[in-house]
Amino acid sequence: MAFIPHTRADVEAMLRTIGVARLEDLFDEIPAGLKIKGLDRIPEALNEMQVGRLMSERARCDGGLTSFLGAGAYEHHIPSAVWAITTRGEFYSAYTPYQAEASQGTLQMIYEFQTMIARLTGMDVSNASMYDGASATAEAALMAVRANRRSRAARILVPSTLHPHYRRVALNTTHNQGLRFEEIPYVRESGTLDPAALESLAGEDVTALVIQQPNFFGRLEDVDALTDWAHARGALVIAVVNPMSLALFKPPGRWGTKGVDIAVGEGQPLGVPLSGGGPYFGFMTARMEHVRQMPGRIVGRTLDSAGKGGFTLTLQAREQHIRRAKATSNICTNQGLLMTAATIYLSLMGAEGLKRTAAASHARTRELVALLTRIPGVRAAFQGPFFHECVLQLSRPAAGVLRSLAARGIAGGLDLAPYYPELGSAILTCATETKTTADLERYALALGDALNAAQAA
Amino acid sequence: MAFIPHTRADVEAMLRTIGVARLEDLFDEIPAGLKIKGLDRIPEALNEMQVGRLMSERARCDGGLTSFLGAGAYEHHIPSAVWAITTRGEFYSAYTPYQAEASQGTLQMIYEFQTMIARLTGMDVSNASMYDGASATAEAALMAVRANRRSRAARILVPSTLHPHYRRVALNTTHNQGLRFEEIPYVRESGTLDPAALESLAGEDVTALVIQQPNFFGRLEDVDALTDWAHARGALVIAVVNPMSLALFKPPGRWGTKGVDIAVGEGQPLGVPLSGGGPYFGFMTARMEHVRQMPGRIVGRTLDSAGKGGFTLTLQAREQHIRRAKATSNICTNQGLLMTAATIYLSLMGAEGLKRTAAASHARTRELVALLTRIPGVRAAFQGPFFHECVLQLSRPAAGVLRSLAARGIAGGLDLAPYYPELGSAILTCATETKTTADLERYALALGDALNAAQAA
Amino acid sequence: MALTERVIYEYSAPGRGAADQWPAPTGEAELSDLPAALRRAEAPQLPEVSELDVVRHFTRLSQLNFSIDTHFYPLGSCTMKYNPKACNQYAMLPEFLARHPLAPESHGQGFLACMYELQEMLKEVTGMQGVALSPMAGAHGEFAGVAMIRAYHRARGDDARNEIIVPEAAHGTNPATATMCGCVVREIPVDTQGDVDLDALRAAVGPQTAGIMLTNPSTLGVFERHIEAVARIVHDAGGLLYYDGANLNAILGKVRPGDMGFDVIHMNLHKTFSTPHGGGGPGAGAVGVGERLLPFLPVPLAAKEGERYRWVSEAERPQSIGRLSAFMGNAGVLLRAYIYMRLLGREGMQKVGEFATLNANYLLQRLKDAGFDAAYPRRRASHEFIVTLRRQARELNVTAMDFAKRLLDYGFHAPTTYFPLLVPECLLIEPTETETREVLDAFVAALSQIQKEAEQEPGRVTSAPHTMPVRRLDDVRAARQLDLTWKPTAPS
Amino acid sequence: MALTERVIYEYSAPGRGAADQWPAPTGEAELSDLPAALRRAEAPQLPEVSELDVVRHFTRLSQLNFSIDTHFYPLGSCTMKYNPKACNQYAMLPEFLARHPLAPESHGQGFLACMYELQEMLKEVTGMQGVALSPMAGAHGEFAGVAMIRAYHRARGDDARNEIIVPEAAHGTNPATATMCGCVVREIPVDTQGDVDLDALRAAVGPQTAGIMLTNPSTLGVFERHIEAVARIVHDAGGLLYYDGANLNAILGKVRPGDMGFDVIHMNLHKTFSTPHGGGGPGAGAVGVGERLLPFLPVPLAAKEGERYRWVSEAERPQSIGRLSAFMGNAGVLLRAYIYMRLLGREGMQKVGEFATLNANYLLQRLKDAGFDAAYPRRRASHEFIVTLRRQARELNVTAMDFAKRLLDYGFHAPTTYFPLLVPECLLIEPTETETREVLDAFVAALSQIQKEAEQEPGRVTSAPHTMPVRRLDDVRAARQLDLTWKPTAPS
Ligand SMILES: Cc1ncc(COP(=O)(O)O)c(C=O)c1O
Ligand SMILES: Cc1ncc(COP(=O)(O)O)c(C=O)c1O
Repeated sequence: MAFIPHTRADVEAMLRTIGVARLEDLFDEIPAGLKIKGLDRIPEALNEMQVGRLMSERARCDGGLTSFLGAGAYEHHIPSAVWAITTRGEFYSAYTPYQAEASQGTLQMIYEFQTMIARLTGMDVSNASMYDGASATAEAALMAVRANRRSRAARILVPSTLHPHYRRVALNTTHNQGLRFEEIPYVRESGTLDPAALESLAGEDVTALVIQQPNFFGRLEDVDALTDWAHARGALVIAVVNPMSLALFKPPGRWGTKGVDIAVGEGQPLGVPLSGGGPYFGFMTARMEHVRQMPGRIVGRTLDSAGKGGFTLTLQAREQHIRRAKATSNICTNQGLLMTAATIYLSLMGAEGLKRTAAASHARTRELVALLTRIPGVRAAFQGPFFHECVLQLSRPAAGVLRSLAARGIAGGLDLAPYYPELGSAILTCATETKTTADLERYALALGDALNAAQAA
Repeated sequence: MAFIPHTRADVEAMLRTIGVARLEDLFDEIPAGLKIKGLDRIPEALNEMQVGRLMSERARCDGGLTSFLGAGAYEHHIPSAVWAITTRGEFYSAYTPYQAEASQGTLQMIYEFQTMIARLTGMDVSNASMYDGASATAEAALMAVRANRRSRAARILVPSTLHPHYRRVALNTTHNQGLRFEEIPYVRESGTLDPAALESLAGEDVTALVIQQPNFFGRLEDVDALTDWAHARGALVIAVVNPMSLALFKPPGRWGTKGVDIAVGEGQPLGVPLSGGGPYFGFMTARMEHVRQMPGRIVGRTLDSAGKGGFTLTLQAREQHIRRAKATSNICTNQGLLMTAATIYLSLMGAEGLKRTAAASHARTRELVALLTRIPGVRAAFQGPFFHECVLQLSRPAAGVLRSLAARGIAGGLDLAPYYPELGSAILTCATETKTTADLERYALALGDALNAAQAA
Repeated sequence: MALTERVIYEYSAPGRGAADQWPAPTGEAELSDLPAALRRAEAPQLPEVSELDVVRHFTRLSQLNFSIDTHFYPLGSCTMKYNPKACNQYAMLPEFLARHPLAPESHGQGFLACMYELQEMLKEVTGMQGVALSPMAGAHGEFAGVAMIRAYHRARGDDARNEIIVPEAAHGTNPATATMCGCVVREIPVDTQGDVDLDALRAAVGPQTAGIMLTNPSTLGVFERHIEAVARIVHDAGGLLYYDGANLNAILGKVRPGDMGFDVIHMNLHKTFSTPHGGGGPGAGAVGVGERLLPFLPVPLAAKEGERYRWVSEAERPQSIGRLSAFMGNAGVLLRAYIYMRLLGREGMQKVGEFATLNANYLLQRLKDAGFDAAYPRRRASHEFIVTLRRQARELNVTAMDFAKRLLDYGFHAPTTYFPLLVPECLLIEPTETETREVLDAFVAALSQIQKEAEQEPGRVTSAPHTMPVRRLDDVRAARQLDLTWKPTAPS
Repeated sequence: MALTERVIYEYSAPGRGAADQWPAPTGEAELSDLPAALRRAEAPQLPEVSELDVVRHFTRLSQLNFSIDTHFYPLGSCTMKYNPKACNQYAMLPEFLARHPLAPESHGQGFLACMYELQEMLKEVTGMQGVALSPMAGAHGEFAGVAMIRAYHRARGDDARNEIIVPEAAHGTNPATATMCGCVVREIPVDTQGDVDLDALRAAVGPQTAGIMLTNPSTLGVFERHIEAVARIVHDAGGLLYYDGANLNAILGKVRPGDMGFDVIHMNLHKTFSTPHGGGGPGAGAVGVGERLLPFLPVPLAAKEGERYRWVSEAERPQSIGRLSAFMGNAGVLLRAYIYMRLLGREGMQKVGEFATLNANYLLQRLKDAGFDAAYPRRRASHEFIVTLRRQARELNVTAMDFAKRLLDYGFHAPTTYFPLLVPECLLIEPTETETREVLDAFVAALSQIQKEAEQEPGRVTSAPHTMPVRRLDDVRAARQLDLTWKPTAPS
């Protein structure tokens, strides 16, 4: 067990070399009173066959749902090639590429990743990933505070239509450093940021404005006007974007007159399975002028001693292992393997495949919304276009409706009550290119039944 | 679609280089009347996502059985490492190692495979696999005819307890070359080859005797006596063995005074999934003196021009691509990837793991047989020890009983009626190390119910 | 980067092992029923190594291979094209892997549906009337085919027909198969343009003719233009036509063996339908037949009745040549081929033939332009073509083998060499449709560069390869000093 | 064998692509609702390549890496041990992969059961009272830990405690984390034997002390012998003790941070519990806490009620430091750690610590015998140890960096170099328990050989590596002439 290759003879010979009699002697510097005898509450070892059976049974408990959940994690087709290659031992079991000459595979992959993400967002530079979209947003806020030397307020404006979990994570991550987040409300009819609320802050010291596009409700913000508004007031702009949407929508590098300063987002839609919430990866891009304020690893191309091109970690003076307490962040291990998957995914999809996926997802969701809003007691919560995700208002309490859908094998969407109680009974629903018309119809049928049953009860 | 990378510009430039106007012109040597317009009865293309969904639905139809089937294909635990490595592109997508210098990975793997199989069977040499156990048996018969220069009869004695499908395949494969197979009956009480029947052939020209150990019924033959009997009469001996059993049982190389001449078998138990019947692999081993009569590929170690060791295909003068009509066989493509899996499997299991697996499988089957034969209407068909597989006699027709077991998610065993009508209602049942006591009890419960129901009906 | 790897046994130490993979030991009591005389005295000599040892060893070994996934691999007659990862992923769904071959039909409807539809698609693609899937490689399909031909003649009481005609360029499996089926092989020549010599064929046929084995396009990389005449001559003589499907990729969606007059065909699903070659298999050699041979198809066969799928019983097929494998042939390979065909669809199939042909003709033209000699310069290439280096061998003493080995240094797998045997110093080159023009251009550049080396420093070529894990290997020594299994004392 | 690979963009051609992976195009009408002003004007510049191009490119790239699966990788502090294939296979079962993080609990009982049991097992292993799984790497766990320390002091109205003490040898993430949490860092020295300087510690603590961050065994590869005194001093001063779990592998099953007096701990599941490093992640930095910090644990947390599992709601945890990730942290990594722990079981856990320590002490002794200088020659190694090449640097002008690069040529990944910073020219060497004695011996032989080279032909060492895909890279140029994304005109 424990994957230990030592034979009895090995152990004896090794102890002899060391000059001790027993394994236990190697722990003689540990105060005797601290040593434990064993770990009684850990179960006995299973062999791989037993573990395999256990896990297969566990997995079976979790199957059988057709999911219309989005809300920051999206079910897209993942080409078989993506994970067949990502899980190759040479990618899977390597460390961070500290020895560049022995890690050119990972390094070149990251350089390609940085390029693709920069092109997708229309930004100058990308780092080599953050933990997830939420933590990338938090780090972007910290970065903005460092980068905006004109502002002393450490004050970040955040629309209340930014993913609620992102808002929490950003706050939880930065409040000890004194950052202040101020929520900008949304307009009840449109589900988009309220410009009037912004305007009321016009003369004040604002460090940065966060803009999520599409926003948490799937609605589209007026990103050009917002970006220009912030820039005109000396604030930086942090875009939070779904990378899949960028196949169709204007990239943050082109928002407003100058483009945003930092763009981040959740990379999961790019070839990463839903997998119960992770591992995903956050991406972070910026204008070149801010590169030295960026957290995380960055790979650059250089030359070797023979003049041949090669890749290496660069600008390490920003990082904790060099700069320690003065580093741009404490991040060390990032989400390397997920970057690998995304790089392969983007290579397979290209601009055309990505566009088709985004478009098909959007078309599917429109089809679904049209079907569902035909049901009495269901209507769209907001006016105006959305992207591949939509808030529906229900005539009965969402929690019960979703429960009865789940009993029929359908995850109908996210109950918004805990997040936006002012919306009453509302769910956030999403279809992607993975759904067939039959799936949508099955949902519509079940929802009709669920609302009827709720009425009858 | 079709994985074709050509851009429109590529096509134009390439046609220009060739000097034709249209793709169609490349087919101008084909008589016009033969050309077709299209393949109407082929469905339209699906993209990978659609195929994935289709196949997942198809797979789901086939799941949900706890299987007690054996009869030549056995469910054993397969370590994750086996297929994680076997499906690496460098093994998976390489051709037969014709260019040895660019195929050392595959060649060395085969050399290791040959070594392991030779050691397991106790024979001198192994080839690099045959299609499956049945075809290996057929080829062994042909090889024996070539190798036994003293015999002119091309007459092979085959016990009727050799796997019925193997007997068919051997016959179907060799009858055009004039081989004659003569079936030796078994003793009704013991389920083993009838020595009296053999004795009646004592003075005749017999080319080879086939011995399966354990035999199709899971029963153990007196291999030493049978081997010596054949050798004493100038016949060669062909062993057909389950490689898993060789962890416990005397290897064919040690049967009788001299050991057998050729040993073959089905390699599936060594890390190959059941997979609906294939791909599996046949293995074939022999005494060194017969190596030039062997069919199939063989790898040898040699030196390169700098004196360094390396591996290459050898003794190719036996093979069809050199010897053509005079080759030892027409086999060309064999079961390379399955050999890879088996070599990894054997490396992980070693002698100890293999022995434990064989022993656990056997113990499980004994436990099962004990449980089942406690049910009224169930008894063991034969007296004497078996290995990990046993024939049970049922008081009700097997087909109906198995059907009702299947309805409860249990594949109870193989109905022997089509193969051995003389046994009445009998099934061949097998448990391996993969079965838990709970599985066995579930089977016993269901069988009891099925027999009761049949009685009631 | 690691260019040598020890034999796995050399990592072994007594008592080491991947214990995690082993069941708990069984008490000797539980084995007490097994007769001592039949038990093994000594444990077999297998490696005793840790799981990490195993993973590391075989991962490193794998890196010593060229493969489609890493290199252009233009091995003629072998159709080394991209093996889609999806085919592997979906054929390896846990339920498919767990299905026992003798499991009840009730729990095999998914698999049976795939098999049935695969049979139907292969019929359409080949223009045949029936298809059986179980042969496990091309040569096994050939065996089934010739066995059916023999069964057919025999069923008509025509017992004397035991001669199989093959053109001299045929693949070795063709004559070998004929022998396996107890037939006599009769070779006939091809003419200077690569077509079958019709006069020789006419002279060869007779009441002893069981049939002819051909592939079209032929192994010379050209389409047999007289195919209709060939069919007529053989049929008129009472023989049947066998189609070796190794070259089907060339004509997929363009012309069908059934329409050319062939009575029976095998398909290398591991070529045209892109199932992996796996370093030497598994393949799948499905066979298709015309009307006359339908009753003789081997079993198993999948059938559909209403909405249910089932296996055809042997009793329903009394004239069948019977079972050729223990179970269902290379079932998992068949699933891969099925998935591939569904991905291609009718549009894709047609493109395969077209673009395989385009790539071959382009590459041929570029090589001719670069000064290489085509074996049949006035013919169109099919999906492959032959370059002969006879001139180089004669003038520079640099052979096809030398070119092949030197290509490895340039990062290309070599084409097929010295086959077909009748073209001296030949390279049989098959680029397949999945390679880009850029790759073909780079290949031309490499061959041209080697040509230059052959002229200027031939030693570099004749001593190649220089950058592989080993230098050129001594095949003679391998065959003379047989070292076929590892021994503790073997030189390392 | 291929040592260079172009950038993927260089394979691109307009209109090429893996169309098989794309949905059918959507009509513009179906997108008509999207405002034109928000639409993208030009397609993003992404590669246009075939599926084979992609597979081949990334397969070849992968081969340019060293990894556990191919090489001994004794990177100190990183615990590069075998990542069992089973952990990956079973964490990637289709149902787990398909599960949406917001899916109803009714369809997540399998996953929740694993998370709950993982929490319980980690409590037992560390001796802590509560565990939260969501932090996504070691540094993220550190953040959670220090944030809890701050929340604790704040909850008691002790707002002034904002100083975090770290020994000078600490990993860079420790001080960086303190800063992230708005704390001030106070470094304290270690004594000549590698233990914390207790006088300095006493001098450092005070009413401003929030806590101390330590790992034990320390980053110097030795067990902190005064740990009980350290705990007393810090606790007496009102501070808390934070345990950096990167070195947990050394003491697994032998001694527990909770028993040493630590109040909070993060665990690098990607070290001790062998989830893969993935070329830089994902990791998982689960945190454990003692009694006092229980209320502050971050969410999500898994709970069990009767036979059902559920998520603990934020409302139930009013003092929690809250959510630190969008969903459930690196859920799939947690599954892998869970599987690994079940495979190890209680017996296996204990062995890990023992054999990691055995390998380290053996390797240390062998290197000492071979003439290398240990940084702490009179101390036991823990799971790792430090060799200093100060002498070689001074006498031969051959540095730790040179030795490290030259090791690559010998087929070994280099140990960690130049960390911890206080030991000059250091190699921090961690062999882990999954390597064989033979590998350790070979590593000693390689280092000895390099030592010989350093003496006899130092140029070979200082210009290493010689056999890697690239020679030594110019890091200064990389930072000065920033080339961070590919451009069509970039030098290739
Ligand atoms: C022309 C031809 N015929 C027959 C075969 C034999 O096919 P297999 O190797 O699948 O048995 C091949 C394959 O090499 C071939 O190229
Ligand atoms: C001692 C120590 N602490 C903390 C960390 C940070 O862990 P991670 O890289 O997972 O963020 C590391 C890992 O490098 C480490 O070695």
